Amino acid sequence: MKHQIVGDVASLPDAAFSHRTLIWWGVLGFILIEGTAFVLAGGSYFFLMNHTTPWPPHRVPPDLLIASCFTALLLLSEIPNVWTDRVAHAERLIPTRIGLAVMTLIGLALIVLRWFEFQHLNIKWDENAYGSIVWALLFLHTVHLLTDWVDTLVLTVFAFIHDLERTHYSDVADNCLYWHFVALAWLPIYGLLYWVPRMLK
Amino acid sequence: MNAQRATGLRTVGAIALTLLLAACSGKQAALDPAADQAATIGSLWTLMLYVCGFMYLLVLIFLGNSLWRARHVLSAEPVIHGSQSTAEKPLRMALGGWFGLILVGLLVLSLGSFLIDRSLANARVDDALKIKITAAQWWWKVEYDAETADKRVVTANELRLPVGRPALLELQADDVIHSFWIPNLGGKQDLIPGRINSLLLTPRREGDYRGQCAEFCGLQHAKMAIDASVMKQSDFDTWQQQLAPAAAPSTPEQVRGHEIFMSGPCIACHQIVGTPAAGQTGPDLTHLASRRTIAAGARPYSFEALRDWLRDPQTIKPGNHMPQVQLSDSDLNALTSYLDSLK
Amino acid sequence: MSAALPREPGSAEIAALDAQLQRTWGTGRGLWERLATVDHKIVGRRYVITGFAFFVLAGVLALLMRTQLMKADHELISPDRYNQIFSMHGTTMMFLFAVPIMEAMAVYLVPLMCGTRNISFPRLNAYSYWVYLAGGVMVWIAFLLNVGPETGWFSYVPLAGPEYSAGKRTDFWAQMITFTEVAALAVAVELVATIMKQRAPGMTLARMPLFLWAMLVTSLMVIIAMPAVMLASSFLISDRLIGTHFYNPVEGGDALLWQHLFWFFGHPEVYIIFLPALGMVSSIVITFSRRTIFAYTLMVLALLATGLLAFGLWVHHMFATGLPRLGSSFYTAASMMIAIPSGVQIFSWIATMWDGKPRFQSPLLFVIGFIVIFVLGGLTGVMLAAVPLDLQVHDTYFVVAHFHYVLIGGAVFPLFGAFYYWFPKFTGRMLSERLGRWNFWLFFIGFNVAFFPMHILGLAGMPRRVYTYPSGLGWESLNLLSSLGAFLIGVSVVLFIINVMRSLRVGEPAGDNPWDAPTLEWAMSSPPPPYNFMHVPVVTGREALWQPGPRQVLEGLSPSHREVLCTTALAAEPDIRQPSATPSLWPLWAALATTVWFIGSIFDARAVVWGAFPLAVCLIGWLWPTHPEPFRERSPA
Amino acid sequence: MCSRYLASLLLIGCSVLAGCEREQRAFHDQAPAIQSVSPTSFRAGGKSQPVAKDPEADKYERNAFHISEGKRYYEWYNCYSCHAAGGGDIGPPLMDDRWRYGGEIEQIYSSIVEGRPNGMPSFAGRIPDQQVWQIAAYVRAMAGNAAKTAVPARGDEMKNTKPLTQIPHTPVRTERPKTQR
Repeated sequence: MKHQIVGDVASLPDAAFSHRTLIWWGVLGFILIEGTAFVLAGGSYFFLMNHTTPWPPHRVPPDLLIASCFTALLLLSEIPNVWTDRVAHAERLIPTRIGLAVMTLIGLALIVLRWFEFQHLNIKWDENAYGSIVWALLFLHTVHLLTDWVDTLVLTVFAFIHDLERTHYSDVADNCLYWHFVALAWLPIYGLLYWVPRMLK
Repeated sequence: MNAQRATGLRTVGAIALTLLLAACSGKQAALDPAADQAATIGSLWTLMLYVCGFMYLLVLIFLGNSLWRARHVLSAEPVIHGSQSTAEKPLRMALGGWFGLILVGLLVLSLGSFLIDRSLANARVDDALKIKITAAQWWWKVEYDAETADKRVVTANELRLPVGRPALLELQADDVIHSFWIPNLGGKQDLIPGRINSLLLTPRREGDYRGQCAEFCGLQHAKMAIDASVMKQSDFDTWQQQLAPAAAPSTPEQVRGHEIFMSGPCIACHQIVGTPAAGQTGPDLTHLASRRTIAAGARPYSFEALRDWLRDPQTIKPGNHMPQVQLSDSDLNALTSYLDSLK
Repeated sequence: MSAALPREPGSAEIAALDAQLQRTWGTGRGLWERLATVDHKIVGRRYVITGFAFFVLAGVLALLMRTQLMKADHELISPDRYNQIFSMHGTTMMFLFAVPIMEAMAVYLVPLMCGTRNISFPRLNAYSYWVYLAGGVMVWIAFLLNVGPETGWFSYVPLAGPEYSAGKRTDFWAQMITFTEVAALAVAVELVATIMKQRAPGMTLARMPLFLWAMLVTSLMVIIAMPAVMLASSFLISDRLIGTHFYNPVEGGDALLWQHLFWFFGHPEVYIIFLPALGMVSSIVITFSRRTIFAYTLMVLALLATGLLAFGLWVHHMFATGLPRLGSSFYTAASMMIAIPSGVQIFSWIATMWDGKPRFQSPLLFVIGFIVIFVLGGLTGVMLAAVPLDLQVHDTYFVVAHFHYVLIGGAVFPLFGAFYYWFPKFTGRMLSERLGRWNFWLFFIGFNVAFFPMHILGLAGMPRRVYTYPSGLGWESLNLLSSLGAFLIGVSVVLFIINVMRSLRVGEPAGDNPWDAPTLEWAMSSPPPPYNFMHVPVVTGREALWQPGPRQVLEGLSPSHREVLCTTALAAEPDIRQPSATPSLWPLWAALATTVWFIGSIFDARAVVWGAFPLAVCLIGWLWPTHPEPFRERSPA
Repeated sequence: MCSRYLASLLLIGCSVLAGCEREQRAFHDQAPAIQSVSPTSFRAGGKSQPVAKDPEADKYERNAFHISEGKRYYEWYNCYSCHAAGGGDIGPPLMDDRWRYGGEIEQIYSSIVEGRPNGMPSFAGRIPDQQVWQIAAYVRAMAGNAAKTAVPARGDEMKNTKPLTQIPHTPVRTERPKTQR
């Protein structure tokens, strides 16, 4: 069979942002997977809740203060996150470095807060099914917090020791996308763990 | 030659018929209904069989036809657009028809299923006989509820029902999930720890039937059967009344067996009403000898089978919770004859 | 690159380009290079062979079970061992054979069909294989050492809970789930990205081969369904290991939560196995009928509808649990509705053959066998969807017959057809047609002899998962017949293995496109060169290779660095060039770290924390951003 | 690489091999016949004479199936009524590491079979031998002394104690007689 060369792709760019790149689709895939896991874990929470009155069985919902601080900080972190995303798209080295560093620090603060949040759930995982599902939801979210924080940390280190190319800026933008997911996924879990028991009272 | 072939054919036919009949008769067969519930489901089965059989036939005819057509077609240039083919249009119309047929078929079937389900759910339960069935690894505890205490009967691995009277079974499990199923009487229902399910059976034909656990429940899931008997109301009443205390041992051999039972580990788990034996974790033995089988259907009841069982339960039903108790042969015989007297 | 376009490349130019691309994309023969390879064809081949090995192992277990059930009160296998055997049979077939081998075929074929040089995330792909291998080997070693799963492939709690499943048996099962699901999810993400972004220019959505559509829908289903079983098995293992109470009824847990989560995955799972097979069937039917598929658009819609409906009917596995009956009727309707897209597809295949010019070679034989068997299985499926009837036949041999008709008929027959069809492409040699016919007829007859009687057995009251049965219930002769059929299947599979072994050595050379098939994987030599396509193919119609005129291609991808072309998601217009990952040992190390992590956590819950550190190190090593300099320098072609 | 791969496989293999015995389901009575340890050889106050370990008895406390069966029989034979779920009630607690009559499995076996002063009845002839061994193995497990890998994390009954794996592991063997004469 004869081949006929009808065009040349060499002039196409070799890096781009968002949905034009493969990585973005990969990140999207994993967001979808983890989002499904969150939805199902939330469903399990309601399923177990239907079997037990009162809810929580020992009538003491988790403490609000630290979790609310955590939520507020997480929401505020969206400001530097959006900004980092923007400067990464503009491929500006110094602001990107600053943005990454700020995000790393905020992530660290959130992890510390999360540590205390676990201490203020007022229940242990092995006390009853309520305790189990509460710990499971918080644990699940913590895993995402940690993985994204490690990713941010690696990118930050890399950004400070190398010049960045467009493909790296694209990585930074994808990391910002994932952070959106971590933040967004938290809100329903926050509602579920902290407000649903209070509303049932 | 011809005669031979005819005989061969007849044999094959006979075998096929036996095989098919296996499903349609027997004491554990879904298509040999002895109760309203099984009969209703049986009629749904018939409807399904006809509708689905017809659809299957259509597919086979179409497939066969397409293969038959292909006999004399020679390889040629491939068809890359459907519009190149003159058959495209009639095929589209046929597809439309097929689509419609499937829709109608499914509508008929789901409607049939829905109506039958409703009729099963709405059956009359007011004067029903109430029976509580508790499943455990690997036997069934059966308790008849009644207004008066003397009519409250506890038994194991057997279910006796008066013909014509609905029986409402309350189903529970203590350990893992089991499923109660007597095919001749009706569909199955799971017994789930932490939940109570119910099942209504309205037996219409006297006879002996057999049921079996239908949800995998561990080592001896295979040997967890229950014997069901549908009997005349009068027979049922007699049975229910004669149940209260166990027969007292009459021969010296039986008396010795009674002593062995009461002084050994047996009483920790088993109950014999009217004696000090009041264990609750194993099956009630008050009328053990009147049952058709032992060890939840593991063996048909007989003196010898019972003795084998007592000698070594772990060979007959490995993993079950009846321990092996070391007894001399004469003690074993005495114990067996005592238990054999519990009619 | 001064020559005016369009032009035809000269043979000297082709030879030079081939040499250079071989250097860039080739995998050396050394051990380390083999372990580090990220070539989707090599990984895919390993995946297929491993999956097939698990198929054979699980088949041996099936023969053991059939030997035990050959006669009443047979005491060949103890109940404890039998329970492990049937649990391993189901677990291996579902988690280690069916899903992985379908994804494996896709790992090999999808990039070729898309017209690209490698899968979207080659290292993730390699990692996925190693993790899958580790999970499968782990559970089989456990089984051989008497620590095999004992509570069925469905592991219902409380039977699988800490109280009733002593020891580590169920823990191994639960971690095997985690292994295989990690692998399956990784492949699903790769496939979605490959199909969305790496299709050849011109391969718009409307020109995608049905196999690609099937894999796209399947991958999306994997992404939605598999998290459910991972969540369920994580709950289970934490109940068993750290004392949580998700499934403990006395502390507010619920045994039915397991069933809901499991079947939310378990039912789509069947379609995850089945949809790729539909794609294979479509490919074979088109090629061997020499006709484009009848009603392409409807076929695509049917795939999408099946994928959607599959998530709406998990409850029909739970009719006997005593759920509200009116709700159940909804699931009856939903379950029956899935017959509509299946019916449309069956019609379209037969119509394509009816109007085409079919050649009856082994692949098509298996497809015809598929139609005959699968339709019967589908119809018994409609019966099972009806609540009242289901209450009679649920958990009996009727169901065993039903799902073997659906899964062997619906997935294994197409898979064998696919082996015969694509074997020439994988190896460059044809399989023997004569042995192929023997293989088919023995399988077809053996299958029906083995499984048709089970319908009757189920109606005659024989429940599933029993290690023995008493005589006198009329089950003996049918069981004997069924066992004989099972051995016939065994013989047929042995014939297939002989056929493969023979062909690998003395098979007839296949050439590029022995079947004159229309899809892009047949455009290069067989077996394909490491770089797949010398130039980027341009697709001008649905049946790419059947289009008249010379094949159009694009040049300009780097010959000296691994580079693939990304096109736009819908219209498939050339968009950007993307680097493709180079070989690396990090995926292997990461998989080993994952293995230590998962197995460690079976024995000590603290491993969940410390086990994550080695994995994190491996992942950082793997994903450390590469310096982009190399692929910016363009070497003149 | 090859050797490292082999080594890790070997390691996994060995650890699972050890699990083999732990997973055996022995249904038939293989109860070890031990020399009965007479109650007079004990003095109240937790000090026990060292017991010759019986390898057959040892198998019971390593075996997951026996421990899980023991848990079942612990309930069925109503050990609960005095010892509760191990925390102790009328009878002494079984989850701590203080033993009046010795904490080795052979000693627990003897205590069940022979009975002990102040209320512990003799179960000789009341509980079949193998089940006594299984119960003894479970009692060992409650105190965190059986192989941890063989013990379930929790039971499905009402919980009034911490799950077994949460209890710090203090082997009884550290308790040795202070003086030897």
